[in-house]
Amino acid sequence: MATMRYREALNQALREELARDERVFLMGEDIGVFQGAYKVTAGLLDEFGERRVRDTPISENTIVGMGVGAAMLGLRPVVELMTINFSLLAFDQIVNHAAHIHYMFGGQARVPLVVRMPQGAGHQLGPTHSHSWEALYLHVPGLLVAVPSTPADAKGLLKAAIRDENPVIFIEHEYLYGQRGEVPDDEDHVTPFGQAAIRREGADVTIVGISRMAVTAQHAAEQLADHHDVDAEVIDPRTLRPLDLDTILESVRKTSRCVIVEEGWPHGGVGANLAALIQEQAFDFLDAPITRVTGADVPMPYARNLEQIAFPHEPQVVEAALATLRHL
Amino acid sequence: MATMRYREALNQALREELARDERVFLMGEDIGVFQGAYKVTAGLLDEFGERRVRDTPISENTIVGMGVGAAMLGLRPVVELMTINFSLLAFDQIVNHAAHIHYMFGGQARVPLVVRMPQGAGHQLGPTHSHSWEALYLHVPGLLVAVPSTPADAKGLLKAAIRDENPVIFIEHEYLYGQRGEVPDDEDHVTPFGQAAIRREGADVTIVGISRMAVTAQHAAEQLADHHDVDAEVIDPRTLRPLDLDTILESVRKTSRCVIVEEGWPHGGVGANLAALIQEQAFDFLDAPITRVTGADVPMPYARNLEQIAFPHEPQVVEAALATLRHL
Amino acid sequence: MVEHPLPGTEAAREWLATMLLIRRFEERAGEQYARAKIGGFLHLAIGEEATIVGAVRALRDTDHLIGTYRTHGHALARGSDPGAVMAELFGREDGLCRGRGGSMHMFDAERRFHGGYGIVGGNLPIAAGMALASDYRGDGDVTLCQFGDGATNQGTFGETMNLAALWHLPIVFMVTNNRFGMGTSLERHSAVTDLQKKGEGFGVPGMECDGMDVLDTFHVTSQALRIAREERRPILVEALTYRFRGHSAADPEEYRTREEVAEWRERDPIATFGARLEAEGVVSAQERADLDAAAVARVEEAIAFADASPAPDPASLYDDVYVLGGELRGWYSVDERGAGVRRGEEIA
Amino acid sequence: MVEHPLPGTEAAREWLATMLLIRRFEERAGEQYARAKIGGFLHLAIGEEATIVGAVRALRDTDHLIGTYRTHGHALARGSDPGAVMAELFGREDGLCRGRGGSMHMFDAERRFHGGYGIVGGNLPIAAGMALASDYRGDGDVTLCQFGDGATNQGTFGETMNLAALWHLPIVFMVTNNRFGMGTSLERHSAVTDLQKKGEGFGVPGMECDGMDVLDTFHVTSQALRIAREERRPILVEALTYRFRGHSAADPEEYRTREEVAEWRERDPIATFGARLEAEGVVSAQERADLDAAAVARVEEAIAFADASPAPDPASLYDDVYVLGGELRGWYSVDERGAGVRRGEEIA
Ligand SMILES: Cc1ncc(C[n+]2csc(CCOP(=O)(O)OP(=O)(O)O)c2C)c(N)n1
Ligand SMILES: Cc1ncc(C[n+]2csc(CCOP(=O)(O)OP(=O)(O)O)c2C)c(N)n1
Ligand SMILES: [Mg+2]
Ligand SMILES: [Mg+2]
Repeated sequence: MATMRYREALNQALREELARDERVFLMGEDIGVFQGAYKVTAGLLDEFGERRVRDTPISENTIVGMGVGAAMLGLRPVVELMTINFSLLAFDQIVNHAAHIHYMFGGQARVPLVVRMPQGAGHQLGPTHSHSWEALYLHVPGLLVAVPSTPADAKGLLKAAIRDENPVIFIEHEYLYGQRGEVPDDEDHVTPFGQAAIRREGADVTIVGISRMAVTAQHAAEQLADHHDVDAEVIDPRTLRPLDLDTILESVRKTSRCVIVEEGWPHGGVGANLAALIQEQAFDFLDAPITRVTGADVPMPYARNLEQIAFPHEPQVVEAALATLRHL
Repeated sequence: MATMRYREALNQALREELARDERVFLMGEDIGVFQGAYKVTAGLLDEFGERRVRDTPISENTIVGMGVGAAMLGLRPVVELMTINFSLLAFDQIVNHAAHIHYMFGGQARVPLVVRMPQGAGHQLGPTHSHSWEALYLHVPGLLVAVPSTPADAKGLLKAAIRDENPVIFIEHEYLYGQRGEVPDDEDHVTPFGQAAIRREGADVTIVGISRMAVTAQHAAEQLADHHDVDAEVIDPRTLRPLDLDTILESVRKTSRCVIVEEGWPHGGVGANLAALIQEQAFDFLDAPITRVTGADVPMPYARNLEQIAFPHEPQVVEAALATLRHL
Repeated sequence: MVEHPLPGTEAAREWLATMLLIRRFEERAGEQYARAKIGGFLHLAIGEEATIVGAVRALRDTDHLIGTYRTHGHALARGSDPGAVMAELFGREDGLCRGRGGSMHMFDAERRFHGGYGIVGGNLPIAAGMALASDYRGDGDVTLCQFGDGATNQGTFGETMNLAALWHLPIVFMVTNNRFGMGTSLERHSAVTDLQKKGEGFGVPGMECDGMDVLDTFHVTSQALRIAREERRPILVEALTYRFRGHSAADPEEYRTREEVAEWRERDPIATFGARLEAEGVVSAQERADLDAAAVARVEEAIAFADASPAPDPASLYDDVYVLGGELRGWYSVDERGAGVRRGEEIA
Repeated sequence: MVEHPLPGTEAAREWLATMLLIRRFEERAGEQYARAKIGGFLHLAIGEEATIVGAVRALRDTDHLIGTYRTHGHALARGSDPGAVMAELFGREDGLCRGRGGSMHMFDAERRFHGGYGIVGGNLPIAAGMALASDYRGDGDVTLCQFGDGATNQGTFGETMNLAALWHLPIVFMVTNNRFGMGTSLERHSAVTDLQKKGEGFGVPGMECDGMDVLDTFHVTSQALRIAREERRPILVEALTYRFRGHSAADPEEYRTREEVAEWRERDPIATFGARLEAEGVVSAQERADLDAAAVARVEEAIAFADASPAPDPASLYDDVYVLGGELRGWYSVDERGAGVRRGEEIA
């Protein structure tokens, strides 16, 4: 085990997979000479050269589409988009092409492509740079969707993504880049998709946190324990496709109460999806409505004070958990 | 009242609004000389000329973006995209621009733009032409989203959309184009957004149908009445933003059971969103889990037999309603 | 217009035979569509056979080919089994894509024909990625990316041209200029109508060929392929051609005159090439007729094959949504149409 | 390079004053950013003032201007109140956009400065739509659309060029070629580096100007505007310039050498224009110093104004998500952060 930042864990995963598999290469805007907008690819151009680490023009749709084509011929492209906000420009290639080619062509073609990109608010980047859009991607059959919240998962899931035969939407988080955590040294530290992590065991209420909100949920759970005598179980699904619903259901069957925390918009968000699934599968176990704590239903404003109230923090999660416990 | 097809009702709405308001104009691929891929704009080029009815190149992102710009300067563009599948190419202009400009610029600019497009399966158009994606759009604050299921609503909601000051995603349905219904003659037949229609009153179970599935839900309700002695209430929300949740909640509080029917994918679909909202707001009234009947979680296949089982028909709705009634 | 010398006798006959096969195949497909044995859209390339065969024959076997939703002919020219192509149109299990893709989404991995794309302009970036893979591996293969005049207005066109030129990718772009994007004429959709020039601003020089002449198309494409392969300079080849039928099977064609169509039909690429072969003594009149008869027979076989092929098994609906490996966990796909929820991998 | 005659004295002084205002404003903004009074990204255009002022002064008042995330200078040149621009950077209620947009999303409707866009290439289609609106109304206004060298690689570039040319829109595209898209040099991102040529394939001819020379920029832009206005031919103007600072405030600039930056700084557009005005007797040395002092003072005022402006009211979070009319029904926006659900219109 070594302690490192989330950014470094990602960098290590990329380095190891580049070294391990000649078919792996990176493409993206400013990932080479500039070392990446968030420095995730630092040092890789020097180490692996221009053939493996490719700076691209600003052409999101085509960069992703080239990843699709290269993947179809057996390479393993890892495309970085500077933020998830810009991925909308590549939405056609991601959904109509990457996700559907394997099916559409009767299984003849495979698209082992990884599209990496960060999301998240909190740095005052305003309405074109701050959104959390995992819900747009989990909607789409054919895609795998990862939302790692710790350095260990960042590394393990990225390695799993690169080794997977399917197109993977790999959603990082700008706030998390600087966070530290323990990461196994193992060169084959691969975290399988579809396996939720129970971050804290508890008996009173289940809190599911998505992406950065898994961290917020953990802090909230500590506050619930410290100040409210509430023993919360915290689950981080880690991947949204495949989804480890079993682990969530098992927890909810135990606690009978559930709060889902996400940074994205409420309408049609991850929380809505999970709430629907949970009430379908564990209806008779629920003692209170499943509650969602989500980002505000607004484009993310620039002003610091507005931005801060536009995404969830611990107090809202604590309040939601207490409210769900008050329901009789 | 006149009886006409959904397609004709839309055509009438466009014609009336073009005649009524000089600021209204149409843009889209093959809407002029070709009269529209689905003939919705038939005759309009002849009547209003090239200035008002504009054939465009195949450039979805730019066509929508031009609509945004023209709307910002006070015109009222109605952009047709040939199908919702191609709207992914314009997703950046729709979400990052049309939806957010009013907010982002502190209210200084308005984007009274309508983007019209059909969706839906059943014509064997395969995996790039058959999807139902209202869920992608309802997620986005700043957009209004309409999903008319009758000729009267097609006309009334389209007129409302054109007169509205906000960007509207107006989702038509390929199957519905040929369906007939009564349409009020009134030149000011405007159906307000945010007002659900109760298509059938009933006491036993609430069935919410989205877009074409509102029609399927009605047929299923008739079968439930005829063959199963079940009295279903059928609700067509008509718009997903704004959403008339009150009408749905009122119904669910009465029936205590709810089935949501949609053609799109299950994960993160409209049904998930409604299920989450309903269980939050009417938890104590529910006697059974809210059930969803959705399209299959696959890219839409071409083969007729596969396609037919990949989206809901009456039997699945009937079965779901009966299952929800069996829950004790 | 240059008059090119004929290729060897065998090649000349094979080219004629392939054009005939495509023509007869598409004519019969049109009939099957009218009888509702084919669903969806059916985009025929009747009139464009010289563009297809001239370009495809310029490829070597290991080169990669990628096209649009109008590619029955490309699949056939590349050697796909006509039965499998027809079965795909019929939506059958033995179709090229097991009936999942249909007319717009043909694909034959074995023959390096990589589709078949329903999104106008969607195949350009993918083609560039394939060329990148060839470059990456240094295998010397070139990708030929075919698309229509209308596609040159998509954003992917400029983006892909720039990347192809910037990275010296081994790729040839072929714009099949049939003068219309659906019902919109070239003049109404493109400010620059000399389409070979549209890549110049992005560093991709153009060449033009007579897409009604299989020889000229072959020649120009061969040259372009050589430049792409040896000099690593992508080229945009414009093939001037015309589709004799409507955009898709249901098209009243109000956007053009009968006279215009008739004029182009005068230049039927199969008739003119056949006549030249006959004039130069490469085939006799009887042999021409025989080749045609063989094409007709091959198509009849294809229809019989497609007719005999079963519809896909409903239980296979969830096949190939994902490549499912050994250690599966969680829900990849969910079948929630019924009241119960089933797991994707239980079905797959 | 042409040496253009000076404009009238008043204009010359005003141009110098405006360039100075932009320079001093941005320098101070950089300092405020370092002190965390400004958040997010801060993209300074220091070095590009001549491109900005030369182009903006060529516009008439009713013309439309639209730019990127690097447009403090454009707003100031267009006449926006420096206090309001600074307040926007500070995220305050009196900011140009009430603090919602920040540095990347400036907007001043009254002055027909239509933003301020954070998506590279996103403003091109919008600009064309504005030009279409002018054409539709026949009001004779032209839209000037400014973007960077990096944006020429976006799909919207080709799409918009084609539409502008095809529809004869009254629009001038100005590519501010500062030789880098973030940390990627022109040669590494664009196959064609003579950017004025990139529109030709789509029917938009190019012109070039020395973006370090306010006169040349003014001249060329004026010509382009005239052509767009009178002849209805869109033009792509390439302004050759350089940004002296990093891409945004936090940029180690490892992608270029100090020497290169120093060379370009020799050509500082403000120093050279000031020197010429002084040499030609339009301003005295003292007057130059006074203009600069006035700019500094104006910026101090702006900071004081911004400092005094309140942060937005938290209750205004949901303002302007929608234009809410009279007869509201249903839920437009939902505030579900807390356990309760509130209605958008209750808040708005
Ligand atoms: C992105 C997208 N937009 C629109 C369409 C609908 N469409 C299908 S074919 C076509 C015309 C294409 O014309 P062209 O590129 O010239 O090819 P051709 O059909 O002539 O072979 C259009 C608009 C589509 N399939 N994809
Ligand atoms: C669609 C999109 N992709 C990427 C970015 C990130 N980004 C911001 S500025 C920039 C470079 C743009 O360069 P250029 O167009 O030359 O303008 P300049 O910054 O030099 O003024 C990039 C890549 C973005 N904002 N939008
Ligand atoms: Mg064409
Ligand atoms: Mg630049």
